[in-house]
Amino acid sequence: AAPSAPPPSPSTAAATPTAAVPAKFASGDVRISLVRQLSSGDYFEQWLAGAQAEAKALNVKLEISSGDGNNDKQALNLEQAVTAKPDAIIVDHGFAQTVQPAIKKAVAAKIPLVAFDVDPGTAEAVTLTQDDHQIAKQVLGALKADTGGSGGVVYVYVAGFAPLDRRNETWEQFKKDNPGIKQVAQIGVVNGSTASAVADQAKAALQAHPGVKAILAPYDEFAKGAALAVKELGLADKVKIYGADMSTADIGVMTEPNSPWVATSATDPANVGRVAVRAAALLVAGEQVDRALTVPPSLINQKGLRDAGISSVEQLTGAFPGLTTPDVARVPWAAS
Amino acid sequence: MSAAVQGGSRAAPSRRVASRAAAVAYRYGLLGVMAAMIVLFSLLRPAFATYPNALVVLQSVAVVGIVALGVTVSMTTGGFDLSAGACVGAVVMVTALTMVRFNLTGGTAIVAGLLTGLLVAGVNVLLTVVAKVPDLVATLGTLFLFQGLALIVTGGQSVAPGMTVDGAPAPGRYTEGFAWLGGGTIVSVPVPVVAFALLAAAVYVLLNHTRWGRALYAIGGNAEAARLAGIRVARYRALGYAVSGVCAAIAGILLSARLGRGDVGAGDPYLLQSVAAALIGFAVLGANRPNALGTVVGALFIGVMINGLTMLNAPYYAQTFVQGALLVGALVTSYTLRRIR
Amino acid sequence: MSAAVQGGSRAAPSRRVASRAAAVAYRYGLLGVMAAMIVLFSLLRPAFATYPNALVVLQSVAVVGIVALGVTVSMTTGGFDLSAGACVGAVVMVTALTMVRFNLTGGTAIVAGLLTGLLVAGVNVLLTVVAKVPDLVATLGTLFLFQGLALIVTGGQSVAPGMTVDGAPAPGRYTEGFAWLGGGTIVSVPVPVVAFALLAAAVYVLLNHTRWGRALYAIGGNAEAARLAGIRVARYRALGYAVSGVCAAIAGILLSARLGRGDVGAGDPYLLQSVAAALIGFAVLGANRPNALGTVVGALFIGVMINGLTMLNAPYYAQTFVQGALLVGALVTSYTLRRIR
Amino acid sequence: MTFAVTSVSKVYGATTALSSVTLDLRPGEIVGLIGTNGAGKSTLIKILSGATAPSSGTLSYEGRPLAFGDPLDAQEAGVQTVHQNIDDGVVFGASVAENLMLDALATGGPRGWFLTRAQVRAAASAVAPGLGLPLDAPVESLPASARQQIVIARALARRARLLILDEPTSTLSEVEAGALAFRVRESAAAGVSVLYVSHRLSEIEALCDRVVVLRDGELVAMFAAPLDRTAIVAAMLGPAGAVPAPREAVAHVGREVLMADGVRAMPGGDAFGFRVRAGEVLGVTGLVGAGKTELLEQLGGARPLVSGKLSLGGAPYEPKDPRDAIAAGVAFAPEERAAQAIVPGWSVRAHVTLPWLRRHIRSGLLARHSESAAARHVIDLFGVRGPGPDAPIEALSGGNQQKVVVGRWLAGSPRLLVLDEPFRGVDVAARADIGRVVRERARETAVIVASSDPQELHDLADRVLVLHEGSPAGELPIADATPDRLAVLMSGAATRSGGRE
Ligand SMILES: Nc1ncnc2c1ncn2[C@@H]1O[C@H](COP(=O)(O)OP(=O)(O)OP(=O)(O)O)[C@@H](O)[C@H]1O
Ligand SMILES: Nc1ncnc2c1ncn2[C@@H]1O[C@H](COP(=O)(O)OP(=O)(O)OP(=O)(O)O)[C@@H](O)[C@H]1O
Ligand SMILES: [Mg+2]
Ligand SMILES: [Mg+2]
Repeated sequence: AAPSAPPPSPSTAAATPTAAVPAKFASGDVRISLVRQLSSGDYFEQWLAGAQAEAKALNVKLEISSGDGNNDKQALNLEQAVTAKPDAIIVDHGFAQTVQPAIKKAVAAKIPLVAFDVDPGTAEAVTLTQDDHQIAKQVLGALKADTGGSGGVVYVYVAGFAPLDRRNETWEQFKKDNPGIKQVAQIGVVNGSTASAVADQAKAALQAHPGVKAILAPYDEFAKGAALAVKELGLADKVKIYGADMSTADIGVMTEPNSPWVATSATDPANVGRVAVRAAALLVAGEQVDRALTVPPSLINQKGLRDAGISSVEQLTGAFPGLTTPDVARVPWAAS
Repeated sequence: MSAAVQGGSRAAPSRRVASRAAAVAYRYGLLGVMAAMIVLFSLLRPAFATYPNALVVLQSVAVVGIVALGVTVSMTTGGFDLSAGACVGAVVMVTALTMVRFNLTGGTAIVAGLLTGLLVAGVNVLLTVVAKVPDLVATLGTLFLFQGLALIVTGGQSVAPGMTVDGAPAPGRYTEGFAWLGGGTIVSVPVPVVAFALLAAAVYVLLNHTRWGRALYAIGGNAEAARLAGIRVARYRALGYAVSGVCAAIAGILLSARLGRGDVGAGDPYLLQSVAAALIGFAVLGANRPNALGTVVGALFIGVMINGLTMLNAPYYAQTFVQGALLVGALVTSYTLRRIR
Repeated sequence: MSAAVQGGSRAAPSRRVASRAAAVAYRYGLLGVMAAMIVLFSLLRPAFATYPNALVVLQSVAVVGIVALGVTVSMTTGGFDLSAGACVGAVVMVTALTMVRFNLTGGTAIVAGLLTGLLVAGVNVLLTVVAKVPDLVATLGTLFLFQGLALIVTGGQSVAPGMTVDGAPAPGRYTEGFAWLGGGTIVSVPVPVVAFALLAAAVYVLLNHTRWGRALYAIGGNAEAARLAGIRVARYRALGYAVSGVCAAIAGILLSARLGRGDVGAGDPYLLQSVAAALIGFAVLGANRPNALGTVVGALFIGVMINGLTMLNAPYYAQTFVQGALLVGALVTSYTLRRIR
Repeated sequence: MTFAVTSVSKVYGATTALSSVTLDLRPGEIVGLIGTNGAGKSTLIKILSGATAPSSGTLSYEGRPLAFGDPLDAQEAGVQTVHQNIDDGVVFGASVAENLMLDALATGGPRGWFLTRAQVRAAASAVAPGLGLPLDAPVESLPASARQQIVIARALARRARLLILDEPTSTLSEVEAGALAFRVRESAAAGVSVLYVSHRLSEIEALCDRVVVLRDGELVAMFAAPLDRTAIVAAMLGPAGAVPAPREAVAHVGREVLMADGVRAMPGGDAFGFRVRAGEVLGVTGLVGAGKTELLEQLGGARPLVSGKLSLGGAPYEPKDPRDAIAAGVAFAPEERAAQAIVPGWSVRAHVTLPWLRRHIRSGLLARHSESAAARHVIDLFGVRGPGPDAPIEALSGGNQQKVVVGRWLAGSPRLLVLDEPFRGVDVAARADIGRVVRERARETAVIVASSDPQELHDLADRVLVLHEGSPAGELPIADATPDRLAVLMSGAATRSGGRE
């Protein structure tokens, strides 16, 4: 994966502004609080990079806090954000029951709110989701096609993370619908070093179940760990990996010679981050925003990446225009 | 030292002043750094020094603080409760299961949570006091055991109202009374803060003004001397772990109420944080041993800093570093001055 | 007590046999449990007892084991290096930055990584030996400091080849030689396993057969007695932290090579795991103190269990519990039998 | 009203520490318990006080059996004990007041569970009236003798039926020992049974109504007052034991080894100088707190020099730490065994070789056979009795531990040997052994010995330097050091009239 390709030009259909910049945005006084559940991992980092880029473009100050996986901390961060009275709040992931009391306070304080991938429990807030069921469905479609609908699969999953739980629902349904596909083992760890811990477990599972055809790892840290395991055991021709999510590093792993990771389904996290900030900005400006925004995923496979010589997310969004969604929460006064 | 000798008696008065100053700085060093932080934040962000924000800070340290108070008591006897975080996690799961899965009342959930805390304490006591396994090793075993147990009772799933159990939605939900423990207020003060204050006072009195507290410290200082003096060492060590277990259980109940669900791994962050608060507390008021006041200050120290830095819009990834730097600074001042004194 | 008195001298021979058996069980208790585990897993899953799988197990414990060896050395002097995990994390980031961001060679990255380890050790020594801050508190400060530093140098981002730096893709990538450290083999044995074996042997010899090891243990046993016997306590305590820092750095380099990227928080899990391995090691061969062999066994104990349980398809959420239960069982046997002896 | 010990035995692994001891302790009687190091005295006391359980045998009070094995049970039966290892009696990190209160914490005072600091202080000063100890100071800041006083005060303050004192005077000076003897007689007069262990035969003679002699764990003899010292020593040592030989005269005094000029024992004291030659033994004495330990620690590099200059064999001697001192050929055996010399859990062998590890290196690694040989050498030289070089040092009796930690310094053939209270808890025979070896060694080595016991100095020293409150109070050749003259110098009465030449 030679990263020497020239930086790709933004591939979005450049739209011209259709409205004047609101005064508040022009003066740079807009503050938006971003309250995150997690911040580490490629997905969350790229999401943030997108959100920050959009905030810069819109001349908005983004105040970021992260619960670092501690959900109570996220709720407290949200309460603190409410006391600091920003112009809008974005809640990025989190558990509904945990953040809803604080979201109520925000609504009571008349602070506009965008909830990404979490149920805000109120009609006042705008919800933004990436379609996790669709992500799982797409990648499982690829798995079914490659395996011919039968064979042993090692599944990587840890409960308690909302997107993973949703993807898991699709997998459970898929198993019922496709009795030929057998889950021979389930593994999973989430910690600061998820990839290497998953690799160790995947190796044990692959040793115990030599006939396995595929690993379903619907989270890129899982997929990277699984890829490491397959590579270290030298099973790349026999075992294929079906993942989810996408980052520049993930593209590197997928396009490596002999990489077992053949397909992934993803949204562009940076794009989702941009959409979240745009929606919040629209709320601040008092513009009309759909109450429920969705960013659809795309299926990306190894062959496509290799054929197009893609080595970064920027190039990827050029090749898959569907990954960029400029029409979702378009800001009329900016060129996005 | 040699300077002191040459100085002879003439230098004595000025040396005494210096050493008194050092003693003061030592006793109040960490408190001073905290006060400076508060003043600085207030000047930079007027919103910092407001009553609502003070409550946010207090609320952010309440749960950690309660766990840390328990850890402090277990430390007085020379023990060390690594299992406190796992206990918090187990209690969160147990309370959630009680209400959501078994559809029982909030009161029952509280009782179940406290019993879980005592169970953890019981295992610790069995290991350390009865089987004489060293404290760190024993409580590490308990940590894995209860971290594992919290996962097993729910099959590794989080427990949320409306979750599917054997194909049907779970019958129960968090009761309002229980949820009040996490989100309610008493005269505008959040319930967890009130609980923290009460427990802090109780632990302070226990450790500093009762026979039991002195016996606990005596065991920590020299268990053999305490035994030969007729102090029932085993019982007091058990008491230490029981207090730690109960505190962790209370923290778990409050956390569960705040989360509104039984979150797998909810207790994990509390081990390091509570130990940190208790250890920072060593340096408060020159105690150099586990103490209730110090632990409260230790917890507040971290809470104030994180809150203030967030308000100043310091990037979240810089906060850990600043926390480390301030902590190291405060420690170096405290302990270096201690020697000068 | 009264039973023993009544038993009198008649019971002596049989009691002696029993106590010898207990002594054997105590010495070999944990090893026995591990052997039993291996036999059981091999019977249930023939794939378990194969050479490739043995390598898988060894590779899964190599990084943790190396960190744990360092922690063990720091423990011998009565210290306790809580910062080892943070050091691993910082080294992962530094090596990744060196190659990816600054486009330097793998050799430079290794040197930078080792220097980072020594820097962590230096801060620990400054705090504990020079400023006389208690070990736990001091290394906790270092933990925050370097956890924070690892975040700050990259602005909270992971470092991966091809990442965007100031709008352009980062120039460098992991060199092949460096990647070989994580994925390569020497006569079919993975490099990290070879490194673990060499370091384990080195630490074993250091602690058990050199005067430095003897001095380290003497300081841990009674620092004042060691000082009066002519041991330069400060230097040896510094040595302990230096070994710990270097081990953590080596572990960080191997982890970085294996991951092929600098992951934020990559080191975090290694604190608890390495401390666990070192503490379990106390119970091995009746040492009841930090020791190299015990630490290796402690690391393998966990590795074998996780590998075997995964092979048996035990759900991931049951593994922590089984780990806890086995650990508690082994500890209770070991320490209870120790007293009977 | 008697405590009866009936055929009590105690077995530790292969060692029989006590075998079938039977003994009555009657009210108002002071019984001396003596025996050589490792005879089983402390073991018997640990059993009586509930610190350990006997392997067989019974204890009874007024004919009722007692089931000891728990210190609190023993206390409730009226047994108060001062154990040999005083650090088993105090809690470091706690204040003096809290230490004085320790038993009250166990049983609950009359004041219930709530205790303010003022209450603790009040209760503490009731325990230790007139001791003049700083109640709020941390106990570890006090010297060993003051800690011993605390432990004794606690035992005396509680209503006892049986008072047990295991070598209570080993850290005390004569004055304090005299005060203790007074209070012990007072207790006995009030009807308390007293069991008293000491290696100082003069104390035993002066205090005890009856003496019980233990040898190899067996009760071998019992003497009633008036006591005959020779008979007691003969019983202690047994048929094979040799009566200690009288001290030899100095054979030959060599070159000056240590020259000290302008040194001070303590920062506040007067400066002074002294010389020690090879082949002579300089004794240092003084009351508790006179500064003996401070002076010796400076010589041993354990404490920075307060002032002045030292030179060793003509070259300047400026040790920054004990390592420097050892490298310069100075061996320093510190005063407090438990706190300053013993590494818990370590074998006798490792204790012997700790200061000399470099000598046991063969091809880069420590050689066990060489270490074992060194350990066996010390064991043979001083007649250390116990389970052997590989046993943990805790398995040795207190006196035998002392022989190991003092003896290891003699193994190094130093130029200057600095011994602080080397005879603490050592029996008469062993004292003679150590004295003999030290005097033999003194042919090439200069020796400085601090002791508060004039008898010990007489057995060993050639000259005596007397300190008083950190200042020199006089120096006498041993022949002139009569108890009366020493007492005058130690009390400081002679300082003003210039007793020093
Ligand atoms: N914990 C133990 N393990 C093994 N042997 C022991 C233990 N404690 C004491 N002993 C042995 O028991 C014997 C008696 O010891 P004890 O301490 O009673 O002697 P003592 O008469 O008090 O001697 P001293 O005058 O030196 O204090 C000694 O041989 C000693 O080695
Ligand atoms: N009873 C006491 N209470 C408080 N401080 C004391 C007491 N006795 C001695 N000290 C202090 O201890 C220091 C001298 O102790 P040092 O150990 O040098 O005396 P020493 O002559 O060696 O006496 P010892 O016979 O106890 O060994 C002095 O600073 C003195 O103030
Ligand atoms: Mg004794
Ligand atoms: Mg002294």
